[in-house]
Amino acid sequence: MLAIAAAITLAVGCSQSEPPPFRLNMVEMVSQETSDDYQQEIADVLGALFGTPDEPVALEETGLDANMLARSAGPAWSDEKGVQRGLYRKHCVHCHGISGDGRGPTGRFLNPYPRDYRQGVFKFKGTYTANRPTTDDLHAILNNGIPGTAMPAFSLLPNSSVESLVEYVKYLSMRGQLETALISYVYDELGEDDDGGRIPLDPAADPEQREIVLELLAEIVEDWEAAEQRTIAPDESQIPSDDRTPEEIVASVAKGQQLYHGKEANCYTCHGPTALGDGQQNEWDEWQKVQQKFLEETNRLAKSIQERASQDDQDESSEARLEEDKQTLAKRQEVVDTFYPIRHAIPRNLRQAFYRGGQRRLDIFWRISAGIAGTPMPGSGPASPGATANLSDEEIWNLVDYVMSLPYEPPSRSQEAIVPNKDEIF
Amino acid sequence: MNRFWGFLFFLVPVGGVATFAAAPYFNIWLPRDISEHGHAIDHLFFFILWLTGVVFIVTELVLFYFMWKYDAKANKKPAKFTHGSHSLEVVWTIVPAVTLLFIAIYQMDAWASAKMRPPLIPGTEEMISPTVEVTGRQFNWDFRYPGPDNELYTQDDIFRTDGKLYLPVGEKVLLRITSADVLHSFFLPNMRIKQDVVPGMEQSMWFKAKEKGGYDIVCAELCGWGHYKMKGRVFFLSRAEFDEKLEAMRLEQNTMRVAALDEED
Amino acid sequence: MSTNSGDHADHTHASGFLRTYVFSLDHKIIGMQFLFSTLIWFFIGGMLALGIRWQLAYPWAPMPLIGNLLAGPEGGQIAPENYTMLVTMHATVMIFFVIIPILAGAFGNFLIPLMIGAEDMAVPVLNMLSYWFMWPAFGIIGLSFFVEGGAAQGGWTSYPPLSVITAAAPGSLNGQTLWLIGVTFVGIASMMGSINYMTTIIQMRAPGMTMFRLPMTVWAMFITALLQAFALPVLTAAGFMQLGDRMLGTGFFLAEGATANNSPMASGGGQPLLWQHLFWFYSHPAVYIMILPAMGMVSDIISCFARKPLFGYKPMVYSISGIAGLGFIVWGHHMFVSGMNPALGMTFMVSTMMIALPSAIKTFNWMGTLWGGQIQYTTPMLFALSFVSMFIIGGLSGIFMAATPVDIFIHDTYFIVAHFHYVLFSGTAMAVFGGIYYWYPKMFGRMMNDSWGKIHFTLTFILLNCVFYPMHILGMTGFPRRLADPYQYETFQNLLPLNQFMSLCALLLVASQIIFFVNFFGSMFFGARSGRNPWHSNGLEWQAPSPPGHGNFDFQPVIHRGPYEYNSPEVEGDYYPQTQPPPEIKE
Amino acid sequence: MNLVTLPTGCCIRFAALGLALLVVAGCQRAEQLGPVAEASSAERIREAFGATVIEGVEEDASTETVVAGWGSLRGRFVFEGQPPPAESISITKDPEYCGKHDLKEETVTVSADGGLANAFVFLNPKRGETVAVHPDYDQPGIKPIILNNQGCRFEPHALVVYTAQPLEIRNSDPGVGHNTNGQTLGKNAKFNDMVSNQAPVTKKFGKSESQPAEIACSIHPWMKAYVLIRENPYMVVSTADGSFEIKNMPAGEHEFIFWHEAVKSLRGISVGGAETSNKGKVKLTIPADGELDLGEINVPSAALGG
Repeated sequence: MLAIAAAITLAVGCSQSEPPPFRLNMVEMVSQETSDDYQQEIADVLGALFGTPDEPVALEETGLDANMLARSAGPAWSDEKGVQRGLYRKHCVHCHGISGDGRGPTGRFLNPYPRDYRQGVFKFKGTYTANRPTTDDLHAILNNGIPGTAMPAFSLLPNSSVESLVEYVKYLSMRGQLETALISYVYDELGEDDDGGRIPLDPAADPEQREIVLELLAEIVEDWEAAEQRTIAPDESQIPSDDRTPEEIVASVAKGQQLYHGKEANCYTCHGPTALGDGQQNEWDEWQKVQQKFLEETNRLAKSIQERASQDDQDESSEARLEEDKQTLAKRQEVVDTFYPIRHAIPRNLRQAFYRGGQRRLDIFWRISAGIAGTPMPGSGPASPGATANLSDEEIWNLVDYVMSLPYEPPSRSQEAIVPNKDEIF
Repeated sequence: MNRFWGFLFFLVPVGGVATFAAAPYFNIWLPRDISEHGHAIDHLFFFILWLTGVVFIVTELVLFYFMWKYDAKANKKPAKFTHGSHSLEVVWTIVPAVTLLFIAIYQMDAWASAKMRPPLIPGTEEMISPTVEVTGRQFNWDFRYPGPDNELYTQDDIFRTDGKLYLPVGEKVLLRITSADVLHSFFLPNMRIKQDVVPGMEQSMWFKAKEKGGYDIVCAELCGWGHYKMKGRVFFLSRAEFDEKLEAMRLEQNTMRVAALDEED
Repeated sequence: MSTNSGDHADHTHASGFLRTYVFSLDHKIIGMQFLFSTLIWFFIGGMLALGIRWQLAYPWAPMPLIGNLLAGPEGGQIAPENYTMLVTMHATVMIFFVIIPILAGAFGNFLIPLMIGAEDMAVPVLNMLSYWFMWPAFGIIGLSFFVEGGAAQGGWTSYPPLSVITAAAPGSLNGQTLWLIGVTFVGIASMMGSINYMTTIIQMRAPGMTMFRLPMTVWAMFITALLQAFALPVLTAAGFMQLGDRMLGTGFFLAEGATANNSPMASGGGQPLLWQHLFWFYSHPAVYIMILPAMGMVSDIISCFARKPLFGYKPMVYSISGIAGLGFIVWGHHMFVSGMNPALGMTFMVSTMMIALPSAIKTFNWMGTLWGGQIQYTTPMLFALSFVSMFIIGGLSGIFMAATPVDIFIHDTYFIVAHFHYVLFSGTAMAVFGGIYYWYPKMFGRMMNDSWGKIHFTLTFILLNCVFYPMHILGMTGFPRRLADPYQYETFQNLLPLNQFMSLCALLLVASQIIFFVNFFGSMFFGARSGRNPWHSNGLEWQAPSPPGHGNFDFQPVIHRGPYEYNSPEVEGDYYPQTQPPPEIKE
Repeated sequence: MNLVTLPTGCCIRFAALGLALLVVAGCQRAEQLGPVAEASSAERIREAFGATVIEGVEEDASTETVVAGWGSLRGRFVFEGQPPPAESISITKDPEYCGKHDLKEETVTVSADGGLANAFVFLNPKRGETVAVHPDYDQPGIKPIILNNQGCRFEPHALVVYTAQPLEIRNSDPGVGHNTNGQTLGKNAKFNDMVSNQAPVTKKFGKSESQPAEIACSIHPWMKAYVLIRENPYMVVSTADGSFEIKNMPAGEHEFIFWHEAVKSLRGISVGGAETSNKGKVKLTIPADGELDLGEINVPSAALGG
């Protein structure tokens, strides 16, 4: 009878699990003091423009392919008219999370953490720092995985599936970007009107808001479309020829070594004189930096609240403000509690034979030329077409030669890597 | 109810045999063997399968017969009062002992050739140089080809992380296998070959494929949450195609022009 | 019954409720405490198994039952790390919290003194501790589900480096530490038990109870105790070494520079295979710890209900001892493809083939016992017979694994899963059911309902074969174990329907155990009262009152013969209790 | 009989407990911050969007406003209370060079007579509304704003960039590598460039940032600068003595934002009689051909989170 009772309770209690919703970007929301009403309204607008994890919407403004999204979205293994759906929830969701915020159940235990798509910033791409990745860039990541991380290769999936997933990643990025844009739009231009009333974010009612929202969206989409033309093409004239004599190569490597330790390229400051990645290590990448700043501000607020509370000479205005701040603090604390341990960005150990962003010489060139978006790694090439460059293509190719020779010069085989953020890994 | 139990137990040999008889028709059977040594293993498998199968059927039938015959409800003969038979004990100790010993010895050659006789350079005592180094990591199989100089751990090595392994068909290949983090197990069902990879241990495995085509690479040792993600595929190509592929991969790794990307896949 | 306990309660004074029933020194109470605890864990373990079957039948579909505990926040899918947790904890719970304690703890405790005519265990306090040392283990393992990262996920074998490098798997973060501590407690508990059993069996036999008049159950318990006493220290030591590697930065099981998930590199200097050797040096004997007592109990039941002496009593004893001896030199057959020197593989193959022999002998002897008997199909008998029938399958499938070249292919596939489930569930668990039905009257003075018992048996017998038998052919396809989503591989995609069928049967199998639970608890209150000896069995325990009071016997038992003299020509009537004096002595 | 009651009882209790555990754990919903889109309202909004057609991003040219005249805005920030002591920074990189210039924490910089430096004041026109720009600002060949890596700090610490002006990033620390990391930019293109002594990097921006963005140097993590990029020139950073002046603004009522890096928007400080909103906003009227002098603007330490 015991077991029967149990079975019934369980069955009734939890058999119906409603489809998972998109999570909001609470860090942005709270740091931009978005009120609960606005949060709800933003959620609704996003719901209108992008739908839900189960029924994604592909507005033609976004230029996303509805069928591809349909294939990626939805519950895993769900099948609609003979078409496999739910690819994302079958292959990706455990780490990258339902909203693409890198907060899937497994994500917290990975080092590095899974990518948060919502800023539209991706590290390994062939375009300039400020640009989005091209479809091919994302495709390449899915095909080759990211060695040195928990990201496996998906090259064995049918090409169509990989394409659908790429499309879905873009979809999640755009959604996240629009969310951020809406938040700052609300902060900058809505809020109380002159006589203290609240201006709701309701595009349905207000054609002007519709206009604006579509503009924000259009800017985001434009970036993504522009990226396809922003791939960095090395200068033909300076590309080393394929049939170089060993002497030439050695010379180039030597040049690269000089640059590596020199003040122009400055590689050694972070990757260390030994190239084991043991140089500058107390910076954060942008994803962690946002949280780090949020954390610091929260602590500062807490501190000042303490101090002010301790003072007894309080006029009612400062009293009121203290109360206000206390509520803000409570909100911020809630968000802080959801953080994973914040980790420093660790420069790559260059003496391992594999490279996270791809094994091709071109990949290394891109990393050095454009830097790695979202990380402390600066670009040494032009920051945009025709802009001034810190290093010439030729110099960058020398660096490429040097970097690719590093794993094979002693003491590389004993890949004695220093991991400084010991205390940060769990 | 009478003698129902005997018949219930009769279902065991019937069902057991039926399952194995039916399985091939649902294509639930040993995967197609494309390796040179595989048939030896399959042969041994089926040898044991038949042997144990016979023992299984006989014993289960005997059990059924006894249960049916000596059912107290039906069998009015008083029970025999016996403490056993020495000669019988001797028989059913010696016979299985000999059989088992025979099986053991019968296996040894196949085992030795699979695990103890690496392909050697003719006339020497040293192994042939490895065709590829396989590295298991959480959660992917990474492959490293020696490149033109046919020597691993030099700068012209070709490093692939896309989980696709290319090997020449019809010749003995030597794989150096290792792990970057935890235990994995490099398992090629169609090659009848499996070897755990242990971090810090240099291990090799070798085989010869008889047929071209693509086959699964499976990880057969629990390696963490993503164990199931460690899917790879091995493609056996003719020597010519293989060299071509190697060259293509080398060129891709040396890509320096964006234009070159468009030709790729 | 506490009335007649007065004159015998010389070493266990029935003083107060707590003293009598909770911190009791009475081996029967302790035995039943073991029984109840293990039955609860049996239920939990079954739930975990259902979780596994769910994922295998409907990969990534929202998990309805155990739900978000195992399923991530993303729509109730079982997160992959939680699948490995399910696999690990199902095995851990079933092995360390169910099978080992229910055999040695529950039946060993309850039966040994009764069967050898002792008033209690040699060291009752130690006996009580052996139970209460299980509780820290219960608590810790239960807790480990709720720590950050969840319970252990390294498989019940918890191979390093996965289990040692804390960053390697979520479960290695905290769960693994708790797992090791928990298992250590289990080890201490069974160590206490085994010492007690050996002492008791050697020292406290009733007059006339020579070693070769002991029932097979007692022999099995004796050998089991020996195995535990010799094997456990190794596991405990290994466990502490792994704890050291995890917490103190030692490097027994880590190669130099070992790292995973970009964790700091280990100073290393150790060898992951060392753990496997140490672990299996315990765990292979442990496999016999998990089956020998069952064999013993089955021998008793079969002989009783075939109304016929056990065929080849001494060969049985010798073969058990043989298993005990050989059991220590076959551990390597778990490591054929582990990277261990292949030459070792050969020797281990031979010794492994040889250890199949004693099991064969026992099977044949059980057959011989049935031959020409008067078989009564009571529920315990049916379970005992099914043990024989299923053990044949489990034993034979073992030969495949023992053959090294074949093992290359089927190692770590579902073939091995089929094998040990046939030995442990279809084997041991069925014997345990049989044992419960058989000795229940002795435990509670009431009979369990026989027709419900038979329904329970029929369902279990059919369903378990539907669940476990197909695993053999799954194994033949190379279907690997512990894979959260095997259907990623095209090769295995056609196995989905079969797996769904198996999962369905697994669900029904678990459900049909409800009948047993109801019958078990219901009969305590509503079962027909049983006399001292409802089965007309010879065993000494059946001469004691049911349930026996403190000190067990209300007379001083004197033993005249072995326990299997059924249908002896010396007496009319088909049984001949061990205590009944021979006729000539009577006049 | 009672031999069995207890074990039975406790057994049932254990089982119940175990089940309760499962049920509780099983049914717990994953807790989640923030609201979830409501299907109905989402649907409503989507239909509304279906009705509109998008006109791309180009600003619809708004009607040219006739300027009633030009006025200016001046004032001085005064820090009220005990200014925090300027803590010196621990040099983790290039100590041999950076160590020489004993570097101080610059978040709250107060002059001897209490002037608060590095506070931003800028005009915040409504979306779409274009502000008339006084000819003085748009002379051809307008010279670039300099952001200099000097003595392991950014010089200046806070600056304003009118989109008509290029921003030139220099590195005048001989033999010290600096990179300039502008990845917190919102509307404009993020950048992160190596800056060597020889080759200054020049940036041109097109859009208004809604508030000053932080510029960092990854190599020397203590290095911070705050740059405000706007499409109109009416913005200023208070000087070392806390004073500021914006010249040649179109007369009339405008919305201004008061901002300081310590707390972002300066809320609840009284400016020319009015009080800044919690977004640091206040409306001020610029007199034609005159100036609006806000006098001393008191910034209590509390307003700077002190």
